[in-house]
Amino acid sequence: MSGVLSGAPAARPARSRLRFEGDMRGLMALPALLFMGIVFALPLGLLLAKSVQGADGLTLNGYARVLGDAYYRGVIWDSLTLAFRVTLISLLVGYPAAYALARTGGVMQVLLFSLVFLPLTVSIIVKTFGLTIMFRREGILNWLLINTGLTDGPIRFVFTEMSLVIGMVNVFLPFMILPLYSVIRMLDGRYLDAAATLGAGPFTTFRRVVLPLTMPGIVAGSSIVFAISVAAYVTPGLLIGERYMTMSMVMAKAFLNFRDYQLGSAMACVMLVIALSIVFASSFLTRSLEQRGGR
Amino acid sequence: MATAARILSAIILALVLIFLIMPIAIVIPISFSPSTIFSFPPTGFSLRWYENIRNADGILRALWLSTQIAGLSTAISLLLGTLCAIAIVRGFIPGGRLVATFMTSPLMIPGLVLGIAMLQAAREIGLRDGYAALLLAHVVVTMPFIMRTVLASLALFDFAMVDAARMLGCSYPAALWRVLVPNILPGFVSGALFAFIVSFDNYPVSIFLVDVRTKTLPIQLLNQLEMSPDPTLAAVATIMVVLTILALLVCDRLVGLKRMAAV
Amino acid sequence: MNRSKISRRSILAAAGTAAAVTGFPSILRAQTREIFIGGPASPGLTDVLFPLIEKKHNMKILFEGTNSLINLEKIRNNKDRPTMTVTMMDDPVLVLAQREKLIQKLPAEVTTLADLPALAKPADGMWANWCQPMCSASHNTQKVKGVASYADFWDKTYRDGLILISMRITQAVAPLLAATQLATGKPLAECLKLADEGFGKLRELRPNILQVSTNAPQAQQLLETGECLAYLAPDSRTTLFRKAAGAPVDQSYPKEGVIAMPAGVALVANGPNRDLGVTFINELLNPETQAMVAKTFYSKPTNTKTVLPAGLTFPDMVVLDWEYFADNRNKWIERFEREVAAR
Amino acid sequence: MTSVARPAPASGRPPAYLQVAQLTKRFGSATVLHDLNLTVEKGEFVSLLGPSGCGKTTLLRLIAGLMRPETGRIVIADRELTRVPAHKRQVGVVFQNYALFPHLTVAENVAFGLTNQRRSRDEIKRRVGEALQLVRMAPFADRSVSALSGGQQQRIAVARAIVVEPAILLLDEPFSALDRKLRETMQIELRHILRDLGITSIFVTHDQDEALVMSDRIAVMNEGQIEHLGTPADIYTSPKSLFVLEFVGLSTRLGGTVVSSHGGEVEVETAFGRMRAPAQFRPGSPVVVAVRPEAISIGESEGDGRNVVRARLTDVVYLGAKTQLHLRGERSGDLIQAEIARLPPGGLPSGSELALTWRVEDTMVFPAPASAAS
Repeated sequence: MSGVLSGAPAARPARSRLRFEGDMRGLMALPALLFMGIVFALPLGLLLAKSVQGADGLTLNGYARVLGDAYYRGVIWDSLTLAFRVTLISLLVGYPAAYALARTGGVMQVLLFSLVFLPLTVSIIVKTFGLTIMFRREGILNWLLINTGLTDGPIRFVFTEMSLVIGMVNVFLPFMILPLYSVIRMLDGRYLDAAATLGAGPFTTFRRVVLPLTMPGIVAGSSIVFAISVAAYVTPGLLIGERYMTMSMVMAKAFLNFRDYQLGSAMACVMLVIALSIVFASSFLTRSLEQRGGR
Repeated sequence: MATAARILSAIILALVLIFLIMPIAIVIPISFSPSTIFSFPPTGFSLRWYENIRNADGILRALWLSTQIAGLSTAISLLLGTLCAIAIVRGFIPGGRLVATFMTSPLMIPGLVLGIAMLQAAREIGLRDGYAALLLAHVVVTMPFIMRTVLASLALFDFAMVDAARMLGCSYPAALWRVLVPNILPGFVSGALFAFIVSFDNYPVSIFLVDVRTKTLPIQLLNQLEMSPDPTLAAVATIMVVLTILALLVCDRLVGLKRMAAV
Repeated sequence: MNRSKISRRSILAAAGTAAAVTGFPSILRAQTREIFIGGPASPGLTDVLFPLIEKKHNMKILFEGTNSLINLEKIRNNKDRPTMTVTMMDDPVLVLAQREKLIQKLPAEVTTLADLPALAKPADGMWANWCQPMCSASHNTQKVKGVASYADFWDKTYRDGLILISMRITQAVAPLLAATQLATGKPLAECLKLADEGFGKLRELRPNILQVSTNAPQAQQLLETGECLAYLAPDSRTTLFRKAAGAPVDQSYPKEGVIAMPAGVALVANGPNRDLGVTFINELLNPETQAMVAKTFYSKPTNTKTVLPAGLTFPDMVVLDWEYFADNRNKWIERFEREVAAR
Repeated sequence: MTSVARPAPASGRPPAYLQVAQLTKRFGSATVLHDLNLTVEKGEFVSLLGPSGCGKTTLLRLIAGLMRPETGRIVIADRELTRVPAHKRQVGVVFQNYALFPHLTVAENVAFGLTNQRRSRDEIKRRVGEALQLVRMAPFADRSVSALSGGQQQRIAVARAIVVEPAILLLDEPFSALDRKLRETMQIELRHILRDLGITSIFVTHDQDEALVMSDRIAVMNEGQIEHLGTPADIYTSPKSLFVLEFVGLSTRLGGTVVSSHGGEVEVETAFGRMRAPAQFRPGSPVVVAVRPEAISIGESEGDGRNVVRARLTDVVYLGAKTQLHLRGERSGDLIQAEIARLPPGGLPSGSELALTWRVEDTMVFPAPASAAS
């Protein structure tokens, strides 16, 4: 799962001379490209083209409305920082979890792996219902806090920014753990031994050996969690509603309530550009790290 | 210190698993609650919400439809995506990295935008069949997940094996089938599981494409919830969890979860 | 090893057979006596009302319960060849549908229209209101002992205790008008045209707002469990239905008044099976059905000849100019999001 | 295209077993093979030797059918293969990293080609057994291939390729993944097996020693062309070009200009003085004079028929069976390498001036490379 979003395989770039094998195998990509071109790119392109359609000819008015409005700039900023926070926490929590998961063996690993996988199969609606039940004033979280004496009275968790972030981490964490897990799994224990015999302390070993080697997994997991968090629509709607507006919610309003395709499409384009640049940046990052790491 | 780190990461893993499972685990007892509200902990035991499912028209049909759409769209993505991924990895086409990004880009589009775009395009070309429209859209939704796992698996695959099989008398397609497919099967399975789940749980794209005869499970569930906001939903969720565990067991039988976990 | 191989094979074989036997859903279906209706997903429709009409008129109702705006989007995209015969939506959305010529005027064959007051036949009978659910607020009976006035909600006892429905949803008119009433002191009935003056007061409600929700079931769940004290505002269709099911919730009747939600029914322009649609609407509006509607949907019937079932009463309700609402809604959504909902 | 002549058999001689004629292969704008011709006789072991990028692997893949040429033809045993897809060519290949199938056992790997030929179960079993016997891997039949060592994997790869009795066997640097010691044993073992079976083989390598040890004939390739096709001895003793000389074995090379030419002998003016060599060049031509280190003797008299240089000894490298001397010319600073069987009694002090001589017959002359000439 390394090089995930960056697409082209990181491990072994195809030898360029193979590119021109004088047969028709390039056609293998054709069905998928045609399909995605017609079913995905074309309809989306037509919709997004409306971002520059004005009453009379082409206009950048839609972008002016999105980027020129402090409120919408705030929404974009909020969406990005939310996705960033979710990604960062998922990484910080997911990395050690994936590490421990990869280091267990046998039946235990299969069991734990299934436990990471299971939540993915439960509808997001059900999960948010479960989360709100946990977060209630009389919920488990408050019960724990009060009984351990950390707080005197119940704290409000539901529909706070904190519960939004925690909830989104809950929903998207498996998308971080699984790519990390597959990369850490391939990590050869001998590297660690070698580092240890060279006198490196555990922290140095981690920073100089483990971290660079698992970087493809970090970038893959982070870029996918970031992409799906920033585009998420149902999840933040259920976790906090309109008190924390995201780009997706603005698009929903523009397309459904206002039928203002210029606004909605402009917002969608802004988001696509941001997401794509992050993906390209991460793919670039992986590549340069791999070249530096000599792998 | 190293041991400390190991213990710490094991503790974090345990906490993470509790955290991931908790919201689901809470919903399960509620499904057996006699109360009409989502009260936790439940105050008794009853199967009334399960009986309610049997009465709730359409949930089973929706479950079957979602299974079909998820299964078929995953299969189509798998076929098209794998062929495309091979062409990318082998450099049969120029601009492989760009093509790969294109194939994974539906991930970055909010489902709602995709849904509206596809609804309009479908009507534009006269496609009115809900089943077909859903299927096409779900192939788009599942494609990124297939692409990412298959590309990663192919990166670790030695294509000389395909050449070797050809030299031993297999045509190119036969060589792919007999050598490439068995060797990246774990990647296929985990990619397919991801894709299946993403399709199965898709709400924002489907909502624009479902019609009265073809309603997928998430749509039907939300519908059900709006028509009777009671723990029937919890009962359905519990059944889904049980079905998932069964599916995981089947996967274990088919390929072995251990191999699956390998990618 | 061997054993597992065998079982793998048998599972595959079983799966293959299952797929072959069940196959795809048959596309051929009886085309007669089927009518496709789009409308809100509301308790009582598919489980009580429709089976009755289906039985009486030997028809099959295919119902798609979804958000009005998504419903409208689909009607719009199917304009060239509509599949839907009847649509059930709130008046402000029907106003939009009418402007885009997506619905057609109810024909004279809908004889029961004669018994409806003019207010229940907007735009010269382009559509009809088949009932008027009450919209004010809904509260948790274990935490709140009745609501005397909308002003109560501004009290600090409701801190973090209110869920407001999103302005994108029609029922959000209730808190907006309540705020306007408190701000201007004018009767609720006059407040719609003054609603811009209500935003300041609505803003003051912010410390009490737990959430601005677009997901009604989730809000309902929080209200029922007491996490939230009051919910502004689901209408009586949901609240009283849930009350009857045993949930600790009740409709609030503040002294300022209760707003009549306009549940409309219309014929889709050029829809198929028009005569079935006419039969359906006629049936929906006739006094006997209306009595049943009143009981099932906890909503005031619109047919004046209806005899209310014993024990069922409805207060006088404020009827709004939904055309005006439709014209101003986008502006209010924008103001609501920026001034009230925003952190 | 139509003008491509059938590789005409020389009158009286039967056509060669493998004929590659006028083969050209381009990758985009880069031409990797230019109009290449090669013939191989039945049962021969021919090496394609050359630096990486010279086109040897491309030639192998063209013969295998894994690539298609722009022009030219490939004929094996009178069968025109140019348009035949890879899987119908009956060509066996041993790949660089063996490309064994990890999802199959050793025996299943070897049986792979036979099952494609729809052989009977008994026949497959018998032939797989024989092939494994041949490569001394019979006890490993049911092992997983990933559990094998590099040398064992290579044996399996060979068994898998030869069990189908291919018309020709292609080997793509099959020893590159093995360590030196194992490589040497495997080279000899493989050579024996192939010779016993009489399989015609083409072997790609960039290792000159490997090529010299194993081959009946060697084709030294450079920039998409075969510069010299000949027996190992031929290649070593009379390389056809400076490139072949440099690529195979050590040599001392001195630049110079032809001053006179008569009777099949030239005289060349170099920084070390005049030298004679058996060759024909126009006087004035810029040339390179070369000599193999083992042809050089030390301190012998400047008799007739010998070329002489004087140089100062800089290094003595003891290599066991022989000793290598590194010397530097007094005036020019050119480096000279010589090899002697044993050091003279008393040794050779570093810095001492020596007279080096070699026979005129051992002197080779090549046209100077274009860059040096200008």
